[in-house]
Amino acid sequence: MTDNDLMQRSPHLIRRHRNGKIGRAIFFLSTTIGLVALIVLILSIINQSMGLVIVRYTVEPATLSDKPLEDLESTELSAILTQRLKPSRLRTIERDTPLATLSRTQLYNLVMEEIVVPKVQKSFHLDESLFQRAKIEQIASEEYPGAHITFRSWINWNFIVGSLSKSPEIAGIRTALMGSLWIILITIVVAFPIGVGAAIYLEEYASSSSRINRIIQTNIDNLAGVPSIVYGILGLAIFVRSLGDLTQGRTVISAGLTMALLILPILIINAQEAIRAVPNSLRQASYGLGATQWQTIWHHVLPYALPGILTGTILSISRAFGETAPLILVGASSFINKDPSSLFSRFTVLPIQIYNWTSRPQDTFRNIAAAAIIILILTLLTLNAVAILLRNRFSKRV
Amino acid sequence: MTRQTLERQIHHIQDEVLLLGSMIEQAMLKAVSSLKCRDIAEARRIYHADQLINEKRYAIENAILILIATQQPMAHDLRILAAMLEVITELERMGDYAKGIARVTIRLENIEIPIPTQEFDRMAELSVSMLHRALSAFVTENPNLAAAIPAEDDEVDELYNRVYLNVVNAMIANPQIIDHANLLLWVAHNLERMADRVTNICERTVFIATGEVLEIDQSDDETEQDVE
Amino acid sequence: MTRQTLERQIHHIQDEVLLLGSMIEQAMLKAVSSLKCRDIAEARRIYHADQLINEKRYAIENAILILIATQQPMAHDLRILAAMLEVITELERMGDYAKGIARVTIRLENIEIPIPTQEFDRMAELSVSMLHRALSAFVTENPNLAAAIPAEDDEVDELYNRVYLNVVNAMIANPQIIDHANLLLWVAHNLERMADRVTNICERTVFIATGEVLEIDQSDDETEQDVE
Amino acid sequence: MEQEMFRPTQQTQAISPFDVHASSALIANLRKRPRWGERFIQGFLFFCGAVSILTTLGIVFELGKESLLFFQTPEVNLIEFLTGTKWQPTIGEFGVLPLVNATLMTTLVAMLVALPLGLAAAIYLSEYASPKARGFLKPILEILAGIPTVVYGYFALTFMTPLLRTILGSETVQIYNTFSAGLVMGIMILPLVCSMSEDALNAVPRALREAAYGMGATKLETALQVVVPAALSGIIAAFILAISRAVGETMIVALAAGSGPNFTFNPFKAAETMTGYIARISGGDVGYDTPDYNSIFAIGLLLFTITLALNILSRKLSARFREVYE
Amino acid sequence: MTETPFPNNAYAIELRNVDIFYGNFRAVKDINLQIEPRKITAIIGPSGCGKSTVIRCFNRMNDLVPSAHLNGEILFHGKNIYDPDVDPVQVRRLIGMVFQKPNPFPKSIYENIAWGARVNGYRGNMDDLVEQSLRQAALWDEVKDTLKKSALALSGGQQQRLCIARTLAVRPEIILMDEPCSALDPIATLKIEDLMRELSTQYTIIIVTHNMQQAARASDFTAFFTMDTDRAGIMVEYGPTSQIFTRPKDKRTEDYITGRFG
Amino acid sequence: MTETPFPNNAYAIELRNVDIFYGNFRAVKDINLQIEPRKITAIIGPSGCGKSTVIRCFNRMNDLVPSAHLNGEILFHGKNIYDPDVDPVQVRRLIGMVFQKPNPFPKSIYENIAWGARVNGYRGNMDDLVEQSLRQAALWDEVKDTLKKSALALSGGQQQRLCIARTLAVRPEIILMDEPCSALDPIATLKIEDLMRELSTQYTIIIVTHNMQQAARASDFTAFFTMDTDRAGIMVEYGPTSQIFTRPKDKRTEDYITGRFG
Ligand SMILES: Nc1ncnc2c1ncn2[C@@H]1O[C@H](COP(=O)(O)OP(=O)(O)OP(=O)(O)O)[C@@H](O)[C@H]1O
Ligand SMILES: Nc1ncnc2c1ncn2[C@@H]1O[C@H](COP(=O)(O)OP(=O)(O)OP(=O)(O)O)[C@@H](O)[C@H]1O
Ligand SMILES: [Mg+2]
Ligand SMILES: [Mg+2]
Ligand SMILES: O=P([O-])([O-])[O-]
Repeated sequence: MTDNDLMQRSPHLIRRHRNGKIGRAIFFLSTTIGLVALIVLILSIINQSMGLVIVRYTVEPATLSDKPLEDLESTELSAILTQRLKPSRLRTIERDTPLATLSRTQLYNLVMEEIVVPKVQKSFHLDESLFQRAKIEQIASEEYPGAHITFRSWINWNFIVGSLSKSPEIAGIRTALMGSLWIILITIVVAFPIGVGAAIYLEEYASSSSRINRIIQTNIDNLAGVPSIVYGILGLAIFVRSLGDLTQGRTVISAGLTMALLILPILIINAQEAIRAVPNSLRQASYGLGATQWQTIWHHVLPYALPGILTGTILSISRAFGETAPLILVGASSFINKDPSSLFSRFTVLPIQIYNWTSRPQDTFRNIAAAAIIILILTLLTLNAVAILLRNRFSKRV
Repeated sequence: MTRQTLERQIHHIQDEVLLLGSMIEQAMLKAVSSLKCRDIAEARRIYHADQLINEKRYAIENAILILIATQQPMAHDLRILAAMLEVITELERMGDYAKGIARVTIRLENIEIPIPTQEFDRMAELSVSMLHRALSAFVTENPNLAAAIPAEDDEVDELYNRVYLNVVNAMIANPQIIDHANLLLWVAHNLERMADRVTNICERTVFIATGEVLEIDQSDDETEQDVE
Repeated sequence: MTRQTLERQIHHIQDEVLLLGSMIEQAMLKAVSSLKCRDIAEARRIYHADQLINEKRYAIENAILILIATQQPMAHDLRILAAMLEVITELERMGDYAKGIARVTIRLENIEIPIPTQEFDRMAELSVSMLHRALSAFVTENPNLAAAIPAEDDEVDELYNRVYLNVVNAMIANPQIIDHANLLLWVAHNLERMADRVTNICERTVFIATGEVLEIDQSDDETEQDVE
Repeated sequence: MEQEMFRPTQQTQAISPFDVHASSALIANLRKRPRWGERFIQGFLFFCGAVSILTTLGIVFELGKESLLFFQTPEVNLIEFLTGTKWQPTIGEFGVLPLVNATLMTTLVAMLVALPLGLAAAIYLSEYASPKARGFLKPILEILAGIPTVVYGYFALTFMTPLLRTILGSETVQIYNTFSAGLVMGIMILPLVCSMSEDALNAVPRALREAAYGMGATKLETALQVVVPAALSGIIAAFILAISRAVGETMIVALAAGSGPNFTFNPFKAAETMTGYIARISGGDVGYDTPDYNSIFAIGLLLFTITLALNILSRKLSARFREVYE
Repeated sequence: MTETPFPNNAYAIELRNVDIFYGNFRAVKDINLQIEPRKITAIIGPSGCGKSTVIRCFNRMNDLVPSAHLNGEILFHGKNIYDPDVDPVQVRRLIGMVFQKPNPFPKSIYENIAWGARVNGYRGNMDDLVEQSLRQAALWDEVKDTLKKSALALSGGQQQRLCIARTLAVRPEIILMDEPCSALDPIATLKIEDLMRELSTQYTIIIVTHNMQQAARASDFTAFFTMDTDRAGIMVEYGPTSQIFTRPKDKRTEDYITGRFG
Repeated sequence: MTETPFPNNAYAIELRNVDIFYGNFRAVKDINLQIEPRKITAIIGPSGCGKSTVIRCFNRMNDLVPSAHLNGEILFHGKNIYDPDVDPVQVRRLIGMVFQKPNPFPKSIYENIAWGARVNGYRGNMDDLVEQSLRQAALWDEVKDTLKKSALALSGGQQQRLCIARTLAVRPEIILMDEPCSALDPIATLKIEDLMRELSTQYTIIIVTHNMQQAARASDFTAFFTMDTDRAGIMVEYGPTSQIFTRPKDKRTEDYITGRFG
């Protein structure tokens, strides 16, 4: 061996280093593809959630008042309503909620819904709106003479607080959000104690030699992999039909219980993992000092595992929040306009709305589907962010 | 400070070594005085007490081995223990010298013979004093003190030579006492050897402190006149 | 089998001990023969060669300490090493005896005196043979062989007594030679002591094998007549 | 001296009167006392565990019961069900193969996307990416994994399909087609494969990599020849789980693959999968106890069986994988 | 020395014909062992010979392994602690345990010590108890100003002494230690050994160790275990440490002690 | 003894004024160390004094820690291995490493050994190489009939010898070992030490160990490291093992060796 051997790379070594570079490029590319997919997905959704629309009004707003409608006072708006609405329709509205009690925004919405009634003739994606404005104007003038071109963000406050509607222009997702909220609440209340309890049982009490415990464990593991639609079938068969007398069929409670069953295995497994991550030495220390089993669990195991359990719970909840298929089976109605108000209300949820709107052929429904997706994803991101924060705190402590 | 156990045990053994040393000092002083007074009973006691000295020596040796086996002493600790092994061997041998003197006393029972008491006393005194200081230098690990002691051996040698000459002259003058007078030579020899042994202990003390075996120039055998 | 290093090093030290032993055997045989032939030059060589023996002894001792410090020997291994520490001390002392005899030869240069060659030869032969066998018993860890050797000491004691009587008688007959004849008593004494030392080695051999210090009944000092 | 006499055994039994007293108090102290609170808690926790058993029993019982009803319908028999290539309940044709076939096609396409890309990305993340890059990329992939499937369905229908039609021509690619559904499903499953494989790769001890580097291996050699084989069973488990996910996936196919069973091997044509069929039938207004309605239970049972088998297989593999390094 | 809970000549704890099984596998067989009160007894032996198994039976810690069970008797104050009417929770209070890796609770130093005493119904002045336990464990001076800080911030050796202090706070009679120093560096190890020596004036200490030298250094008695042909652990020799390490009686002990094997 | 790649009086490897940093933290400072060829050199010292840091620099293993960098020179055959034109892959082939925990690849015994040789472009008879390496590592007799079995089925000690055999198969000149026995029982440890002694006739061995006794038993030279006031590791003393353990020159060495500290 000479000094040179250290520096001079043999052809063999040069080839090895080159292969290394190629491999690295391939792996990097694959990762990039994943990233690109995510970006494209987000962009394509944003792309469809806003853009130019060609609108035509049943009654031109300009004919209602000199000023733009947005600037009118409540009194002026009520005046327009009382003037222009059919008396029968006015009576119906007055019966529900007297005009006098309504805020300015609500009055404005009423005017828009009942009198102006904008009809979106055609909507365009954001990219088209930005780069092909001329073509759009040409289409508008050729195909929809007299219609207006305006920029519309399908995602707006009215969309969030508005109730469902058959027309995409004025449809909102409040009912769906309320439905989701109800179901999630029921799911947590049912699944969290049972899930954590089962996890404690399996990790702390169950001896792995006992048959029943082994069965429970494998069973939970397998349940976690059962497709969600099968849970839907189960919920349909049990909560909707067999227990129909108690649950009154396709109601919030049926859906909540179904969801609870769905996330239970995930919740248990996450909680088990969190409990398993508690060092055994901690338990031994506690027992070694003459503590009982429950003292050990309550004072040492649970506090230590809690952040992990909460993280797991939040992740399961976010799973439940986005779940669609089982609720189709349990019978989320695609159209109701009454917010759920009790365990036995009929309901819809956000993903179901997205599903329904997407399945419609009209572009405008796809636009509001995109808007709903953005709301959904933002909610989930928030939930996940909380989970990540928790996990970070957790991992710092250890 | 860690290693308390090891330190405690080393101290304990050092104490035992000092104890052994004082047993020997006692034995030697008493042996010489019993010879002087022709106290046969005392001589017998000393003769038998040597057994105790031997036992103590083996007990200490055993304790040192146990300490080496169980405490894994290193470096300085190990040097102390190894030195102690050597020191107790020397001490035991000194015990034998005391026993030898006691035996002479016993064998000289009823035998008229002039004993050079003055020199014997002085020799015993000197070597015991050397031993005493050597052992304190040893346990306090004072190499300077230890290095100063061997020089005193010269006086012991001097005394020995004086006894030797006297006894040989007495023998020449009166050949009948040769057999018994020879015993007195033994006594002187033993006392002189004891001082020699002390110098070994001093050497060891230097060894503990420095880790080097420094052979102090010494006369290694009984006759002091240089051969070369 | 693990601990090859330790075993190799123990064997190495054992070899060194045997080597030291044979140096001493040589020194002793040559010392006696040079006394017989009045070969002063040879005696001088032996006298100075003692320094080599001392050095070898210290080298071995150092090696043993290093082995104890570095290899953490336990139980049997430790007993062997501890025993070797003792054995080399004994051997060094035997070396001193050979040196002592050589010194006598040197001091008897040009001095006419009848030397009891026959007994000396026999004593040297006997003790050297005892030493030789004791050392092989030691390194082969044969307690039976070792236990048999001390009995032979009796013959050496017997010879010593004979020499003693002869020399004392000669001294009585001719008091002028007392000073020099005494030197011959030293020689006999040294030879007899050597045999005693060998019995110590045998004791140690038994210790290694059994872990117990068995004091073989032995005469601990120079004069063989029992005092009690 | 530290030497002590070792006490002979015989002396043990001697206990003085004083100590008999002392130890009897102590023994009383040692005596068991009932802890009812603990008992009750344990009982409740056991119940919690048992809920999962009830769930499974519920699934098996309900699916079995209703399937039985389905198979009792005169038009239906098991052999035909499993071998028939036509599914037209209106004319009494109940052959499940078109549905199965569509499921397999979407799955196949999805796997062709997800497995290689997922594994390669996993290798990149665990072996190449700097801790910083990894800390940034991994959460992004987790976001991808957390997006609800209905969103992917939307994406397939409103983006992927139009894109395919632009590239391949709208004659070849129908508005609803299994290819687009499969492709998007692949993207959806990619993070799962990536994340699970990355976990498996990460579980390979650092020591193993160091061993390889220490022998003069390059990074690629270490990654492909040491780390991946060591994590293989974990990776395979991820793959199988991915397949199971694809088979059970509903919303993407319900939105993008088409409604209406169609026995075709052309991925650009519409075809309905098992899950899609279930979703469509149950979402519609088919009355209870019609053969149509009951058929969703039979298909559900089939789906359940397939995914269960896959899951068990995957779990077996990853259990084996866990044993290797502890 | 404090009050003497043991009559002279009585053992602190005694194993009679103990076999320990994991399922059908007999991990340890036919152990007879008498532990001297207020002495340090070390258990040594090759890996897997059942040392941990045995020491964990002294306070029924093996109850936590579902498959484990035991034949024979373990006498503590003349009572077999494996009798069905004995409460393992009580046993563990009287026979404390310190583990291989320091395992303080993720709480403050103070709480680490107070907790055990509190669950065991201690009603006295907690501050005093904490101080006293920490002093006994030779840790007080190092932590007296940081009692409120997390125990996890301590060094390994300090953590282990904290674990000992925590055990002392529930006033056990016997302290079991399963390789208490195997996670510590040599200096921390020697500190713990010194501490054990201190504690042995008041407590009976049983220590399992992989480290022969540690057993040699730190114990008064040593039990050597090894594996029989059927892989069951057996006790080969038991005696004063000084004898075991210089003159073992059994060839197997000698071979193990000197680093040779079988 | 085989051919001599070193001229007489040359060092196997030499550190000159080496400082090692993790980010801004100087973990080790101003090390000058000459390793004797075909001898066993042990590095000992308290935890955290930088032993692992130093040994991992001998074959640029610390390159894998992004924050690590080094000042000074490490000369190997007169060439500074940290020169920019040196290929770390090449360095690691010539300077092999054995780690704290046995880390065989989860492949067959045969493949474990063959793999390294193969990636390094070995073209000879692989069976011979495997056999030879296993023989050198004193493992052949134990595994010759089970070469196709998984290496993970071996015991800890056997695994560690396999790792050594695997390193030997790529024909290094120097073998680095970072606490190679800390996961092994005493007997397996002694076996590895015997093996190291065998190998030292052909290879230069550098071993980091926490276990002072091991350094004493198994090495020819010992370097004692400790931490300076600024927490940087420094080398206090370096010399023949027999001297370090009987007559250390530095008080700090003496204190460490005898189990007392500062
Ligand atoms: N929980 C368990 N279930 C089944 N077998 C076990 C269990 N714990 C230990 N064993 C077995 O019992 C035997 C003794 O194990 P134990 O842990 O007591 O040995 P040890 O002497 O403490 O070993 P080490 O020195 O490695 O700690 C081993 O064969 C081990 O495999
Ligand atoms: N990757 C790293 N990044 C930052 N600092 C490190 C890293 N590795 C080690 N250190 C620091 O460098 C110093 C030396 O560490 P090193 O692991 O070399 O010590 P060591 O002597 O091997 O200790 P031990 O005996 O515990 O293995 C320590 O202060 C450690 O905290
Ligand atoms: Mg004697
Ligand atoms: Mg290290
Ligand atoms: O005891 P010695 O014969 O050597 O004086």
